[in-house]
Amino acid sequence: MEATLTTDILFYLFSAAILGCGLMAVTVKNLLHSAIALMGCLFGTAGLFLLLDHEFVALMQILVYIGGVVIFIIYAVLLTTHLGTRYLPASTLKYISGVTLAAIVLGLVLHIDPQATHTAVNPDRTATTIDAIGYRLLDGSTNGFLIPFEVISVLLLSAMIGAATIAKHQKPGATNDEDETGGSAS
Amino acid sequence: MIESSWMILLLPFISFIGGILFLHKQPKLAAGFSILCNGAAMVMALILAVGFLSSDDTGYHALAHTWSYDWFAITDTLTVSIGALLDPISIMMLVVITVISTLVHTYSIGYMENDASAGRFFPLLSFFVFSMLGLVIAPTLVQMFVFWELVGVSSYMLIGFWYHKPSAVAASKKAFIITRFADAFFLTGIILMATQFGSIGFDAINQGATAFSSMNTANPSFSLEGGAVQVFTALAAQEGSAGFLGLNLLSWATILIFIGGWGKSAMFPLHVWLPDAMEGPTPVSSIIHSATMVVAGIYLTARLFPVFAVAEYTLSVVEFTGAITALFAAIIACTQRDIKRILAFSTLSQLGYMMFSLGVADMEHTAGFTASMFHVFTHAFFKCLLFLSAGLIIHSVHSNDIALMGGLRKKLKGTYFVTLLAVCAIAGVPFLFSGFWSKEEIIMAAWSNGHQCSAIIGLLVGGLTAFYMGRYFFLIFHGEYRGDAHHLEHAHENKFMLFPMVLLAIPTIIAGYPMLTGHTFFNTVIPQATLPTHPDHSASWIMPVAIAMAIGGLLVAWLKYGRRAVSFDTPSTNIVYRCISNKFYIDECYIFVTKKIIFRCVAAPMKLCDDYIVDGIIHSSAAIMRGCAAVIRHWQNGQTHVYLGLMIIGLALLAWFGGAL
Amino acid sequence: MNLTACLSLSAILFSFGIFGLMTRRKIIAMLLAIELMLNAALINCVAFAYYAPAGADTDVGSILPIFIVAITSAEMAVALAVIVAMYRKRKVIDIERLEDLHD
Amino acid sequence: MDTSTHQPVQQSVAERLDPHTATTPLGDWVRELCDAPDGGNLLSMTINVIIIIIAICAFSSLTAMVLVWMERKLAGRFQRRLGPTRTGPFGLLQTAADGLKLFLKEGFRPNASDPFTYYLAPLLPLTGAFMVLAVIPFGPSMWIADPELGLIFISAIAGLGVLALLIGSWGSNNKYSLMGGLRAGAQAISYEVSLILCFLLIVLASGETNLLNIVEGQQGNFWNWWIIKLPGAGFIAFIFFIITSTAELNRTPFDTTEAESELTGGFHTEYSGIAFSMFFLAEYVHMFIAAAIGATLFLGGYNAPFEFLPDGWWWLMAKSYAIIFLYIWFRWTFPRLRIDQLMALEWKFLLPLSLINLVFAGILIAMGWIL
Repeated sequence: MEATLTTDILFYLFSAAILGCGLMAVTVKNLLHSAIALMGCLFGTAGLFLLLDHEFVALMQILVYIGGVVIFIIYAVLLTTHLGTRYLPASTLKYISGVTLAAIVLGLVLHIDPQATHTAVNPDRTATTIDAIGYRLLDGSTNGFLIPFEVISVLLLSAMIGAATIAKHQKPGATNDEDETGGSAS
Repeated sequence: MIESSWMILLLPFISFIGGILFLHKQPKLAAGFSILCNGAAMVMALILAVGFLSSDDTGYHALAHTWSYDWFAITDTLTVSIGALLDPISIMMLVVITVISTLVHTYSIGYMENDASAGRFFPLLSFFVFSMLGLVIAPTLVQMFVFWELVGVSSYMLIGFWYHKPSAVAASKKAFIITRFADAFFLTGIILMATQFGSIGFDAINQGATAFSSMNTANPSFSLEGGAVQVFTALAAQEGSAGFLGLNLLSWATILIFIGGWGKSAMFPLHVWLPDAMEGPTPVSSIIHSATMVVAGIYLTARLFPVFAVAEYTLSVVEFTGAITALFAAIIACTQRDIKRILAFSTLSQLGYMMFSLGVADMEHTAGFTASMFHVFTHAFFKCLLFLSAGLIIHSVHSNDIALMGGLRKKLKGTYFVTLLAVCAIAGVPFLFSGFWSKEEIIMAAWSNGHQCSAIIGLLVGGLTAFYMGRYFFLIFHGEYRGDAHHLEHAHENKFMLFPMVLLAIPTIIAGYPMLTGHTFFNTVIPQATLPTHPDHSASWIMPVAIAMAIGGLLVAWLKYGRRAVSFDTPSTNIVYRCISNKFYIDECYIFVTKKIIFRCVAAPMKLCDDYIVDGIIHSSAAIMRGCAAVIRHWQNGQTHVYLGLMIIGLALLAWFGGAL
Repeated sequence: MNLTACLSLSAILFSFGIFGLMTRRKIIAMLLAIELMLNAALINCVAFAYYAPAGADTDVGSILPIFIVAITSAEMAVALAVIVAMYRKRKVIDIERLEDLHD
Repeated sequence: MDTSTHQPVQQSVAERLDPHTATTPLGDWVRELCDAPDGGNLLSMTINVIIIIIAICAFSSLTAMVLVWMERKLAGRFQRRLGPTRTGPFGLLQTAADGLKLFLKEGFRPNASDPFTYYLAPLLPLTGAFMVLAVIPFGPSMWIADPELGLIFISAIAGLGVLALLIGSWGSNNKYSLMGGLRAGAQAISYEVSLILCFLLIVLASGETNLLNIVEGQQGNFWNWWIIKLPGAGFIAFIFFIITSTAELNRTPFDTTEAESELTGGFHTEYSGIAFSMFFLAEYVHMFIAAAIGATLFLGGYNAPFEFLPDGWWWLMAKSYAIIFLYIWFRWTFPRLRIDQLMALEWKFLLPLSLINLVFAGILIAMGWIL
């Protein structure tokens, strides 16, 4: 996409959304609110990806991150908290150390970032099509990503099975633990 | 068949693995499985032997077949390989081991009937068979050493099979330590052999040595190749060199190797472990400590015979050791009361026979070598039979002490009969029994090769053997029963135990006949060596004397123990008798040397050094580490936050020192 | 809009993530902060692909995020399952009160 | 492998539909106004956006009204009664009256609820609905956006619908709401898998993710529609699509989310007035969207059943309403499933069969066995 006034405005809008929501996500006390803020942040990122001509990644972001991960998080929030939950504030020491560390990282990265060359958009660039992605993923040669793709598939399957096993509600007869009442809906 | 000879090795190993992993809870299945595997191995070994017999080749080298597979290389020329060397003596040993192992496994069903840990017994027994077979077919010194040690381990495990008995544990440790002590010399000898003569393969060593000896004596008409050339060259270089302490390196190497066999075959004074090893189950004693494992030392000497023969003094050491042991053990055996110890000492004595028989041979007169192997063959069967019958007797009267037996011939008729055969065989009763022929050969060989002293010792020991075996036999089976009558009532012969004994009685008798008839079996299987040899007929007086000694020994035994009731109530006060019955106090000497001298004067200062210097260094370094850790440990407190913080600080430091900032 | 702006954006987002990880006590909130950091990484990935010089393999800019997203979702699924299981057992999702887990 | 009989639609929509020739009066007017032929101009974009927003709002409201009326009428017919008759001819104005009533009602929020989530939740479903409506091709030149990855876009946005239920149910601070929300979450996440597998089958068959291209690929007579063109597999996928979309819509027999008899209304128990009407509206818009997607993917979209008939948005409407009729029919004839039965249906029946069907379709396509 050509860098025009429109894209600049959109970029700053999205940036503001990302950073604002991001900040909310880490500062708001209520867990569900921060999850919603995270969702906003991810939506902003998806918009940014669209601006950067990565349609597929943007949709991936919405489909998996928002539609999957954030919903997982919200689900976990729903299962583990309720409106009356008291949120203990972090200690001042933690706040100070958090700010310091964040500043260190920011300083480090911002110090290194300007050293990136090739900051101009290649005039011949073409957006990556979904076909190209598909072919690259299924390409078994050294240029392709077949093995990582397969490994990821196995990883996802095993993670799914593992998650289901861990979260499975143990049958009352099969457990010697104390009585469990939470999370009846899974 | 040659190429599949590894199957013979594999079958007992399968039996071991399968038994130990899957069947240790089902003793009956384990027994069946073991017998199946060992029986199959026996069949294969017999097929192999028949194939050998029917082949047209004759003579020692023509029959040696080797296949091997490279394991690892030490230098460019010195490669350690594993494989099989099949020649007459290894085939003979294969047959002996597999036949005896199958029969002993069968016997053990009866013997271990009421033992809760029988499921562990059969796999371990199969493991021993595996190790022994591997030892026998080893084509190199290294493979032989590996299996040598495995044999030692399995012997250790089986002696200590009833590990809840302190005496069994002590005996197994004793056997293990003494044989390891000897094996240290063996390993040194192997290393010396490998470095000095550039070869560890029996083929190469023996060919080189044979060529060398024939060069010295007769026409050197050997064409050598490979490692044998190296050995030959090295031997030639050693010729006449002063060496170390008056012995050249070849003698050192061979004597060191021989010490390995010395320990394993329990030659005096390293014999002390063998009588104690009788703490193990009797089938173990019969297969390991009489028929097979203890002849490993003999086998090793026979294996390397050409090079031993070339080496100065080595065969003299062999002969001397063997003769002393034969006499020494026979004297002790006359006074023992433990049924298994008598047999153990008789084993020692017979091993001494085999050893000195090897010692009296040389490359020109190999009759002693042949006789020794012949005795290995015959002895295996009748000694195994004796042990099995002893096991049955112990099983029946619940005692090891012959003082508590007597008159058992009425109760244990089958045992009585087969034991009689075996006693006749070992005592050298003429013409009918195998032991007579092989012993005859040994004495004949010694005399005819000019070793008159050994021959006379052999004759003397023959008489002693007849005497103590007669004593053994009469005290057990004749006279009146002296033990607890309660046990006698329940005494019976288990058919699983009797059956292998009956089978063993057959070779006890016929194993010696082929020699008499000049059958090709012995011409082929017992190596006739490289040069033709005949016993010196001038020594024809030996046979009548030997017969007289045997009959006389038995007669004396009959007069003293068989004819009238014997009383064991009052211990003898005769100082010589006490000295002998206490085995010349050799064990006590050992204990004195180790406990009083080595422990106090060497080990105690070493312990002080260990405690204060070595441990001190370790402890102080640990203390320093602990001090450092006390500081750092708080950083690893399981808090994600702390980890993250440390990670970022580390990253920043890395960037700082890496010059990114 | 240029590369530096994108990278700065992602850097700031990343530092937010670190801040969140440091100050939050609830495990879920910490996971959330990790999500932010991963998101910053994705932005970097895509931005570099967009501003890549001629001849660069820009497909990777689309493929790498796929892998990141997939691994993240797998990780999240397991992590949240663990959290739910833990909550059932101990009724606590506060990391400071779960310190005894390392014993 | 013979692929010659099946080629993905090579000719792109942009070639067939030149934006300069295929125009609408409205678009012409806007372009004239802004004096810019493309959408790059900020003013033109703004006007476009405003027009689109108005159009979508109007369309959704109208659709919802029609559907509510239709549902009530059909429900009456299924139950052998008349349904609304009083307000307007055939009761047509009944929905409008109901809507008015809802708008005028007092907005009521429980005291212990969380205002942020409570008020955010009703806004989300309609947002999603509008976003999806934007990419549905109503006619050859009648669409708002035509993204290359339209189908993925739809699946991505469709997955978000459940967010509103989860947030709203938690924000209401009511146990029935929370139970409803959790059930809705589990149900939506589960059935989305099969739904996307149905989509994937169409992607596999047509080689396209662009909705317009998918529709164009089904031109010609009705046997070119994927439901028939892919023998067997297409029809099975369509049935699966109907089932899973019913579940995604939380309609009976999959309405465990609301389940009046168990949860007194599920996630929207605590909602009233305009907030409730937003949920209500979104539900019916979603129903239309689901039907429209089904029609687009399986029934040829705006294509006429026979070549000699003119294509146009009316065909899409007709097909969509046919599917909507199916949804309503299901609602008033099937009993509700229990939540465990519902989960079992998805994980033990639909998902494996969808996968098998996908493989089956793949074989059909690879062998060229399509009509």
